[in-house]
Amino acid sequence: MIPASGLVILQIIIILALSPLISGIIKKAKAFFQIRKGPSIFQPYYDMAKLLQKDSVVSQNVSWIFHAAPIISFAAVLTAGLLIPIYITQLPFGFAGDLIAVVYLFALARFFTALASLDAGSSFGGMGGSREMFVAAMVEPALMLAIFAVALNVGSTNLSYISQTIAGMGIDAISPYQILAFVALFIIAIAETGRIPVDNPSTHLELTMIHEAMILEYSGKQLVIVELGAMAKQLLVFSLLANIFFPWGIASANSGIATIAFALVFYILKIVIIGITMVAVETSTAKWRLFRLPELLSVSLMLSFLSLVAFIIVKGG
Amino acid sequence: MSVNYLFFGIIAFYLIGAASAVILNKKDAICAYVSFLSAAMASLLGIIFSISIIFGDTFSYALSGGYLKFGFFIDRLSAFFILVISICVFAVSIYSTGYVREYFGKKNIGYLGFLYNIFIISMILVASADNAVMFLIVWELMSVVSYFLVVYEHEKPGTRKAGFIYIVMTHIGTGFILVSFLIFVGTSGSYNFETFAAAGKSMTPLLKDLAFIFALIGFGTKAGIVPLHIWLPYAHPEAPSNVSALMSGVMIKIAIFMIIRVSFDFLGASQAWWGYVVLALGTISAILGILYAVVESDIKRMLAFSSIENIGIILIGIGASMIFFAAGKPLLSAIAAIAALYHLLNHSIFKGLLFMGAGSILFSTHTKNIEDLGGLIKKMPKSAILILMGVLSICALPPFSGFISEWLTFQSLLLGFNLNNTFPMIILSISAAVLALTGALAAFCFLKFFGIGFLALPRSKHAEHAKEANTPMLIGMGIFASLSLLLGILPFYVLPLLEKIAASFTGNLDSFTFSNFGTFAIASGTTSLSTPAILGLVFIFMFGLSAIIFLIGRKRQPVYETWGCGQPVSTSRNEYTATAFSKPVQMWFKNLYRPARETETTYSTSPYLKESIKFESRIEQVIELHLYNPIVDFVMTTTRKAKIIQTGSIHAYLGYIFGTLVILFIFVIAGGNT
Amino acid sequence: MSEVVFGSKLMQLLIAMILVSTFMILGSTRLYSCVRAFGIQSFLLACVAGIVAYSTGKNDIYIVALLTLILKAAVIPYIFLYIIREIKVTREIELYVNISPSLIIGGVLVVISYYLIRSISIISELSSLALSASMSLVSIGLFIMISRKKALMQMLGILIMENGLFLGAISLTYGMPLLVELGIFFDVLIGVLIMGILIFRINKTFESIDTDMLKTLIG
Amino acid sequence: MIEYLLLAPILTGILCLLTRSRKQVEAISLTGSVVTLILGVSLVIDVYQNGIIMSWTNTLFADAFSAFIVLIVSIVGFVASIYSVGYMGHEFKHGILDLRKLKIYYVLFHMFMFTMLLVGVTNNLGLWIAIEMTTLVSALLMILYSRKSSVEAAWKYMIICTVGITFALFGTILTYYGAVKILGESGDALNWTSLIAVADQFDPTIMKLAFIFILIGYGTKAGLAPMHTWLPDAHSEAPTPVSALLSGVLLNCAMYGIIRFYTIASKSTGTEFTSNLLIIFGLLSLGIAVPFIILQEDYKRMLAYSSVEHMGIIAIGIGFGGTFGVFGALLHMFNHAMTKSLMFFGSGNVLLKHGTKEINKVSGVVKSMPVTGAMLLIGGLAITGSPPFSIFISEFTILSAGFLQGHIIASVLFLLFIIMIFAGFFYNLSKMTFGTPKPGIIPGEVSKMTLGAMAILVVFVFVLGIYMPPVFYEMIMKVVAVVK
Repeated sequence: MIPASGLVILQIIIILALSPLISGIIKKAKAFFQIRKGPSIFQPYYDMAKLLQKDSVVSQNVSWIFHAAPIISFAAVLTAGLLIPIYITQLPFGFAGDLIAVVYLFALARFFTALASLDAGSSFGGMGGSREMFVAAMVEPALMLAIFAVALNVGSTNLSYISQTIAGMGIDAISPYQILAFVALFIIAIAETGRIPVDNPSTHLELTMIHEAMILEYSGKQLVIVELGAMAKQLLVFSLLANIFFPWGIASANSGIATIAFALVFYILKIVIIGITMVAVETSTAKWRLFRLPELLSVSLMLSFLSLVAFIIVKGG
Repeated sequence: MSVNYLFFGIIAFYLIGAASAVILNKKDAICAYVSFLSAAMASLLGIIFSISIIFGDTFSYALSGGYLKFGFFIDRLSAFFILVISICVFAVSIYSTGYVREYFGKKNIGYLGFLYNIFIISMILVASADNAVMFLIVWELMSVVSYFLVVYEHEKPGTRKAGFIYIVMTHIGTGFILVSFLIFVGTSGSYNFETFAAAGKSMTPLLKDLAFIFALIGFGTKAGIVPLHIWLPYAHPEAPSNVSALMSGVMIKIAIFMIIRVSFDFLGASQAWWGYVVLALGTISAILGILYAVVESDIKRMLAFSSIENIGIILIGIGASMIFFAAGKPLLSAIAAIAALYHLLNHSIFKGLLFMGAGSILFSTHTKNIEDLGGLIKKMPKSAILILMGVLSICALPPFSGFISEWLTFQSLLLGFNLNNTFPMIILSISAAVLALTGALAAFCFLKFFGIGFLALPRSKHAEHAKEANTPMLIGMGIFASLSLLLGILPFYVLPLLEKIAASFTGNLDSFTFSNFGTFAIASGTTSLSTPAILGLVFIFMFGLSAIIFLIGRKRQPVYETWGCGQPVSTSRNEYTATAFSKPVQMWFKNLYRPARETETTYSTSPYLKESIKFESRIEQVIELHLYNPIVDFVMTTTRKAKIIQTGSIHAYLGYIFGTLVILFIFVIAGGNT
Repeated sequence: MSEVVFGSKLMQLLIAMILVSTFMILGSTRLYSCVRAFGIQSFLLACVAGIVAYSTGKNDIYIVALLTLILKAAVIPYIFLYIIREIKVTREIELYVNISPSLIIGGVLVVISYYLIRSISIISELSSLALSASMSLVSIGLFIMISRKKALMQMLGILIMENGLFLGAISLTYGMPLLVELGIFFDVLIGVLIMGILIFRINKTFESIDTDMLKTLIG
Repeated sequence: MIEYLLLAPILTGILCLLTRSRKQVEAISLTGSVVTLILGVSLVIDVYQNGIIMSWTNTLFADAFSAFIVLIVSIVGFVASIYSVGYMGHEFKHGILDLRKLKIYYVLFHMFMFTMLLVGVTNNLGLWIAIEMTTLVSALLMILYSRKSSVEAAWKYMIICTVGITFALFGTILTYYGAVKILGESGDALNWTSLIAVADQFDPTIMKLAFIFILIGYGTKAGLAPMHTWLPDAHSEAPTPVSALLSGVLLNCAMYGIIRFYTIASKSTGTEFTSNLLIIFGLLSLGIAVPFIILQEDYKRMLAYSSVEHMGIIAIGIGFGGTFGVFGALLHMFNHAMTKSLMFFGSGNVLLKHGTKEINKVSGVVKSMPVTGAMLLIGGLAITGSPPFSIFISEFTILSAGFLQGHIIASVLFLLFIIMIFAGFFYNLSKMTFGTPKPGIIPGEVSKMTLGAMAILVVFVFVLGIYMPPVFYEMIMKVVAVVK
């Protein structure tokens, strides 16, 4: 039985420690699919260590927003982290917010990053900021409908309550509307974390990078925070996917150390599987043109709408 | 008894403000201070008065007066609106004492102060009228006085056209309201609102629908619901900024007040399809409002369009509440109504703040075009922070007030699923999706406004020589900025107040359960929210993080040029512009905008040497072009044709008389014999 | 008693003569002949009034008959001639509707007014002859004003309508009370005077009294 | 008592003839109109206290309704005389009028007042004589300036109104014929009092015919729709104080005649026939006024068409009937008289300052003549029926009568026309008042007297919009009792 404060600190440590690892594993898997050796899974840790030693060069025409933005967005992502059940459904801060609050915390992070991108006054930043907000605008309706589909099944949008009830449901959690909602959320996750069809994370080519263009001006310590924030957000989005749709093996409220350890291992496994499927999707498609993205995201909108209608017909009707 | 004194004290103070504005007309400075500060004083009384009404009981007072019986009836709902008015007036009045310095010597300050005070009195009287005649008098007085405020700077070319469209549209609206009230007078026989409520219950369904439709169109014109919104982007930008802050913040809300009053109190919101109509109108206004705001590069026009969007969001809340009320679920209807009222309060505050911000930008740079701004955060640091807080709350980002009301609206739409019949579920979820899109586009639009307007290098001489706004303006904006933060962090003070108000017209009292740490849950369900906790966490992480960063790693932060792939990038030439920033959205919705662009190239000597290229792109206002212009053209052509009656020849005139005589003869002979 | 009066041959003859005089005005193209015809018409009207006064024995109608005789048969034609001489206007009457169609229309108007009065069955059979004559007089007067261009002719049209009404009054109620009749005569006289002044003023400003010039005020 | 009221204007008229200098003629005219006002108000109080007054072998008669008309005539007459001192004084100073013309103007002005007062107080059907005299006197007033357009307007006014009046005479004869059959040959067969007492025994077909002729006759004088063609020319070409009197008061006197016969005719023919006719004519006048106000280039003609519109509204008010309808119509008569004269006075000031009646050639009046500009705007808002002013109250009462009596379509049409007229009127008005003044216009008011006159009217327009003094309310209810 771990005290509440212990749970919180454990959750923070897991998020901070695990996210670069997952990102390294994804890069490794990508290299594997492209039949090349690729950097070790701990490469992100080394990069961060190196960056901490470098000067953080700052453009001359920036204001305080440029310095405050990474801190605010990282803090917002971490707060969202505390609202999402990772390995245990009992969240000390679960009462503070629900799924919609998490979405809006991510929006706060994105808002400040985009704002900072405009601060340096270069056209790359402006282009990145405009495209990032454009993608976000396309994602929102689909995301909201997906939340409605999920919340419908359970009756409330409180995350710990959702994962608890769905975990309790056991096998019949896999129903048509859940699958439709999962696929919709998967497409949204691609857009949210800036994966291939929407945005190319690994390149610095101006035309294709959206997320990278925003953080072009950062260097040194500030770049570490921004990178860590991005990786943490990626981990949280994956854990959202995992713990809403396949929460089996998640530790229930105030369970012993053993169950928590087991739940942790099971959680890492789920996250890695999701990461690999994401990589599979990435390597099989090329990056889409920016103005074809509305089609992709209207697909996810339709999917979440169908899941809603399916639920109404099956249960509600 | 003290409540009577308080109410008449409020009116007295505004009248003192108006009178002093006229008396001290010659001395600009003193006149500005006296008239606006007395308005601020009166609004303080207003706040105390309305809160005492909300927690106390209703206030009614009849003034005897021959044929025109003026009386006041303030229940919790109208007290809430007096509260909204008073809060806005308090901050805007302080702001105005600084803002009107721009007009010293150029314009007549006494006239502005006088109109300003009369404008506020008329709004308060509208909220407290107890019979149709008085209501219509003060309603149109409000529109007429705001018309004179809109055309205050009538030397500017566009102002007269904007004022004309505004006064004609509001007059058409009043025409519809008149018909709707007359339907009530027709059945009840008296002008008093109580008899309206009684008559409303006993009317035939057809009359009820007619009364509702006319009232919705009438008040919708004033609120700026989409098909009737075309005056709003004309009128608000032309008015002086402190007035447009009040108009956008408060005046369009009075129309919402009356929509609630007519549909709930008078007609008992018994028909379900009314709710769907209001919901649909709200959704359309929200999405169209923000779409036009995103591509707008004139600050005040953008804010006007965003007012249309927020009115849409409020109407979504009210529509949902009417649907639940008609389906016999007072609890759900109360929650939806609270969401709408909360957003109404928040919108008055952050829209007032943004208009005041636009005013301070106008005050220091004399331009409203975002394309000419840039780098203002360095020139006007204090107002930049305050405007940033306004921007954050309008984009509904967590610690600020917009987030709470948007979250509540989403939750109330989600509650639709307890109605266990399919039609409302589908409609409410579509409206939720559109609301989400609107929220995201709002973030896009205001990021463009703040990012392009305040950050990086100034794009024009105006922006370079901008200077910080004077202290009263900063105080005014500060009040609203802190209020929008407080409303975001402490909802558990505001929600009990709103519960009482929603109960007054939906009949369900406790719709929220409150627990420690400032959390509130929806109707003892599990979904709960506690913004103080979220804010606490964010702050802890921020301080923790900045402490760690400060300690580890290298300290040096050399300053260098922005990265421009090697070339020196020191000018503001290759900064992103507002139109470029909103280009993706314009491409996404191009068949709505129908962008028209013209390029004119002037050649010098030979066709190969271009002297200059002039490029101009315009966004079409679809509704205005395809709905209003045909009607106006039709009226104009018929009037031109009808003018042949007065041809000038006396013989024709005599012919008319002879003709009427013959027709009447036939009318009598035929009529007589039968 | 009233039936007897109107039945008498003499009265029918006089009313017929009045109708003929109206047609004379309709048919003439010269101003002098119109004025003269109007004079005759008024004289005949005075005789009708005289007969009615004689037969009903109400002696105040005598005064009325005398007044019509002096005023309408003598004074007004004199005013007309004075005007025509003074403003040296061309004697020709310009017409919108030339002579033969206007005569036909005059005839149609008389038939219509007979039919109308007959269909209103309330009035006693005999006096309806006088009333329909007055109705046709009124409608022809109005038609003259519509179809003639000269301002003088419009003045004449009004006076013909006035005569029609006077005939109607006599036939329906043997004249109005004396005071009212005096008032009406007084008004008619002043009306003619003022119209005369107006015609002089038009002639001074427009150099002609053709109402076609009066077309500037439109819209 | 009534004789003194009638004598006062005649006396002032004659005295004006004898004066030699401008100062004297203005002084006499002012004192004369003050005396008329005092006598008029005392007559109203007299009637208010002890009902109908008869005098001079009861050919002169004053009941509540005629007292109401006398009140309107004397108030507007008084204010118009103040205004004409300023207006004519300005014309005199600028040499447009010489002393002789000025004296003629004042004489005719007071004669005009006399004729209109006479309309109010004649008992028997001599009403026709009084209205005929008003036409004659006002025609003379119109040709004061010997401009081409005013002569043309005077001629058209003269011809069309006299034709109309002849029809009204025929209607009067028919009514007299109906009355004689019941009351016999006695002299008072024409007096209102005896007529109303026995009105229900009249023969319906005669009364229908009579009402048609009266409606066309006095309708021409009142400017109801198809017969209104003389009104815009006459009211825009006459000198401004006269056009204020014409629009504000003379139309009401004609409407007084129509309403008198309406009460008599509707007793026998049943209100259904007569009220439908009034509503149709009212709506027609409203409809015809709309296009001419929207596309109007001359602001005085625009005001004239707005008079056609308001006469239509009064006709509709009476047509709707019921206490609300008649109360609204009578109140509208009073309000319209006040607001229309205010607007004409304002446009008179603009005419004096800019010298042209064209709307496009006038702008920035609020800047060059702030007080007149403000009063024009207040008057413009009032005349188009926006609420804080008195016209809205009467229009709202008429509308609620329409809904109460079930004439829904007529009221909705009525509302639609008012809104279109508001749009057109305000478009032209804002073009004139706002913007920068035209070059060459020296800022500054025309003369103090004109502003004084307008100030009095603004008080009426504003106060009646918000507070209805009980005495005034009682008086109108007495008139409603007479009319309904």
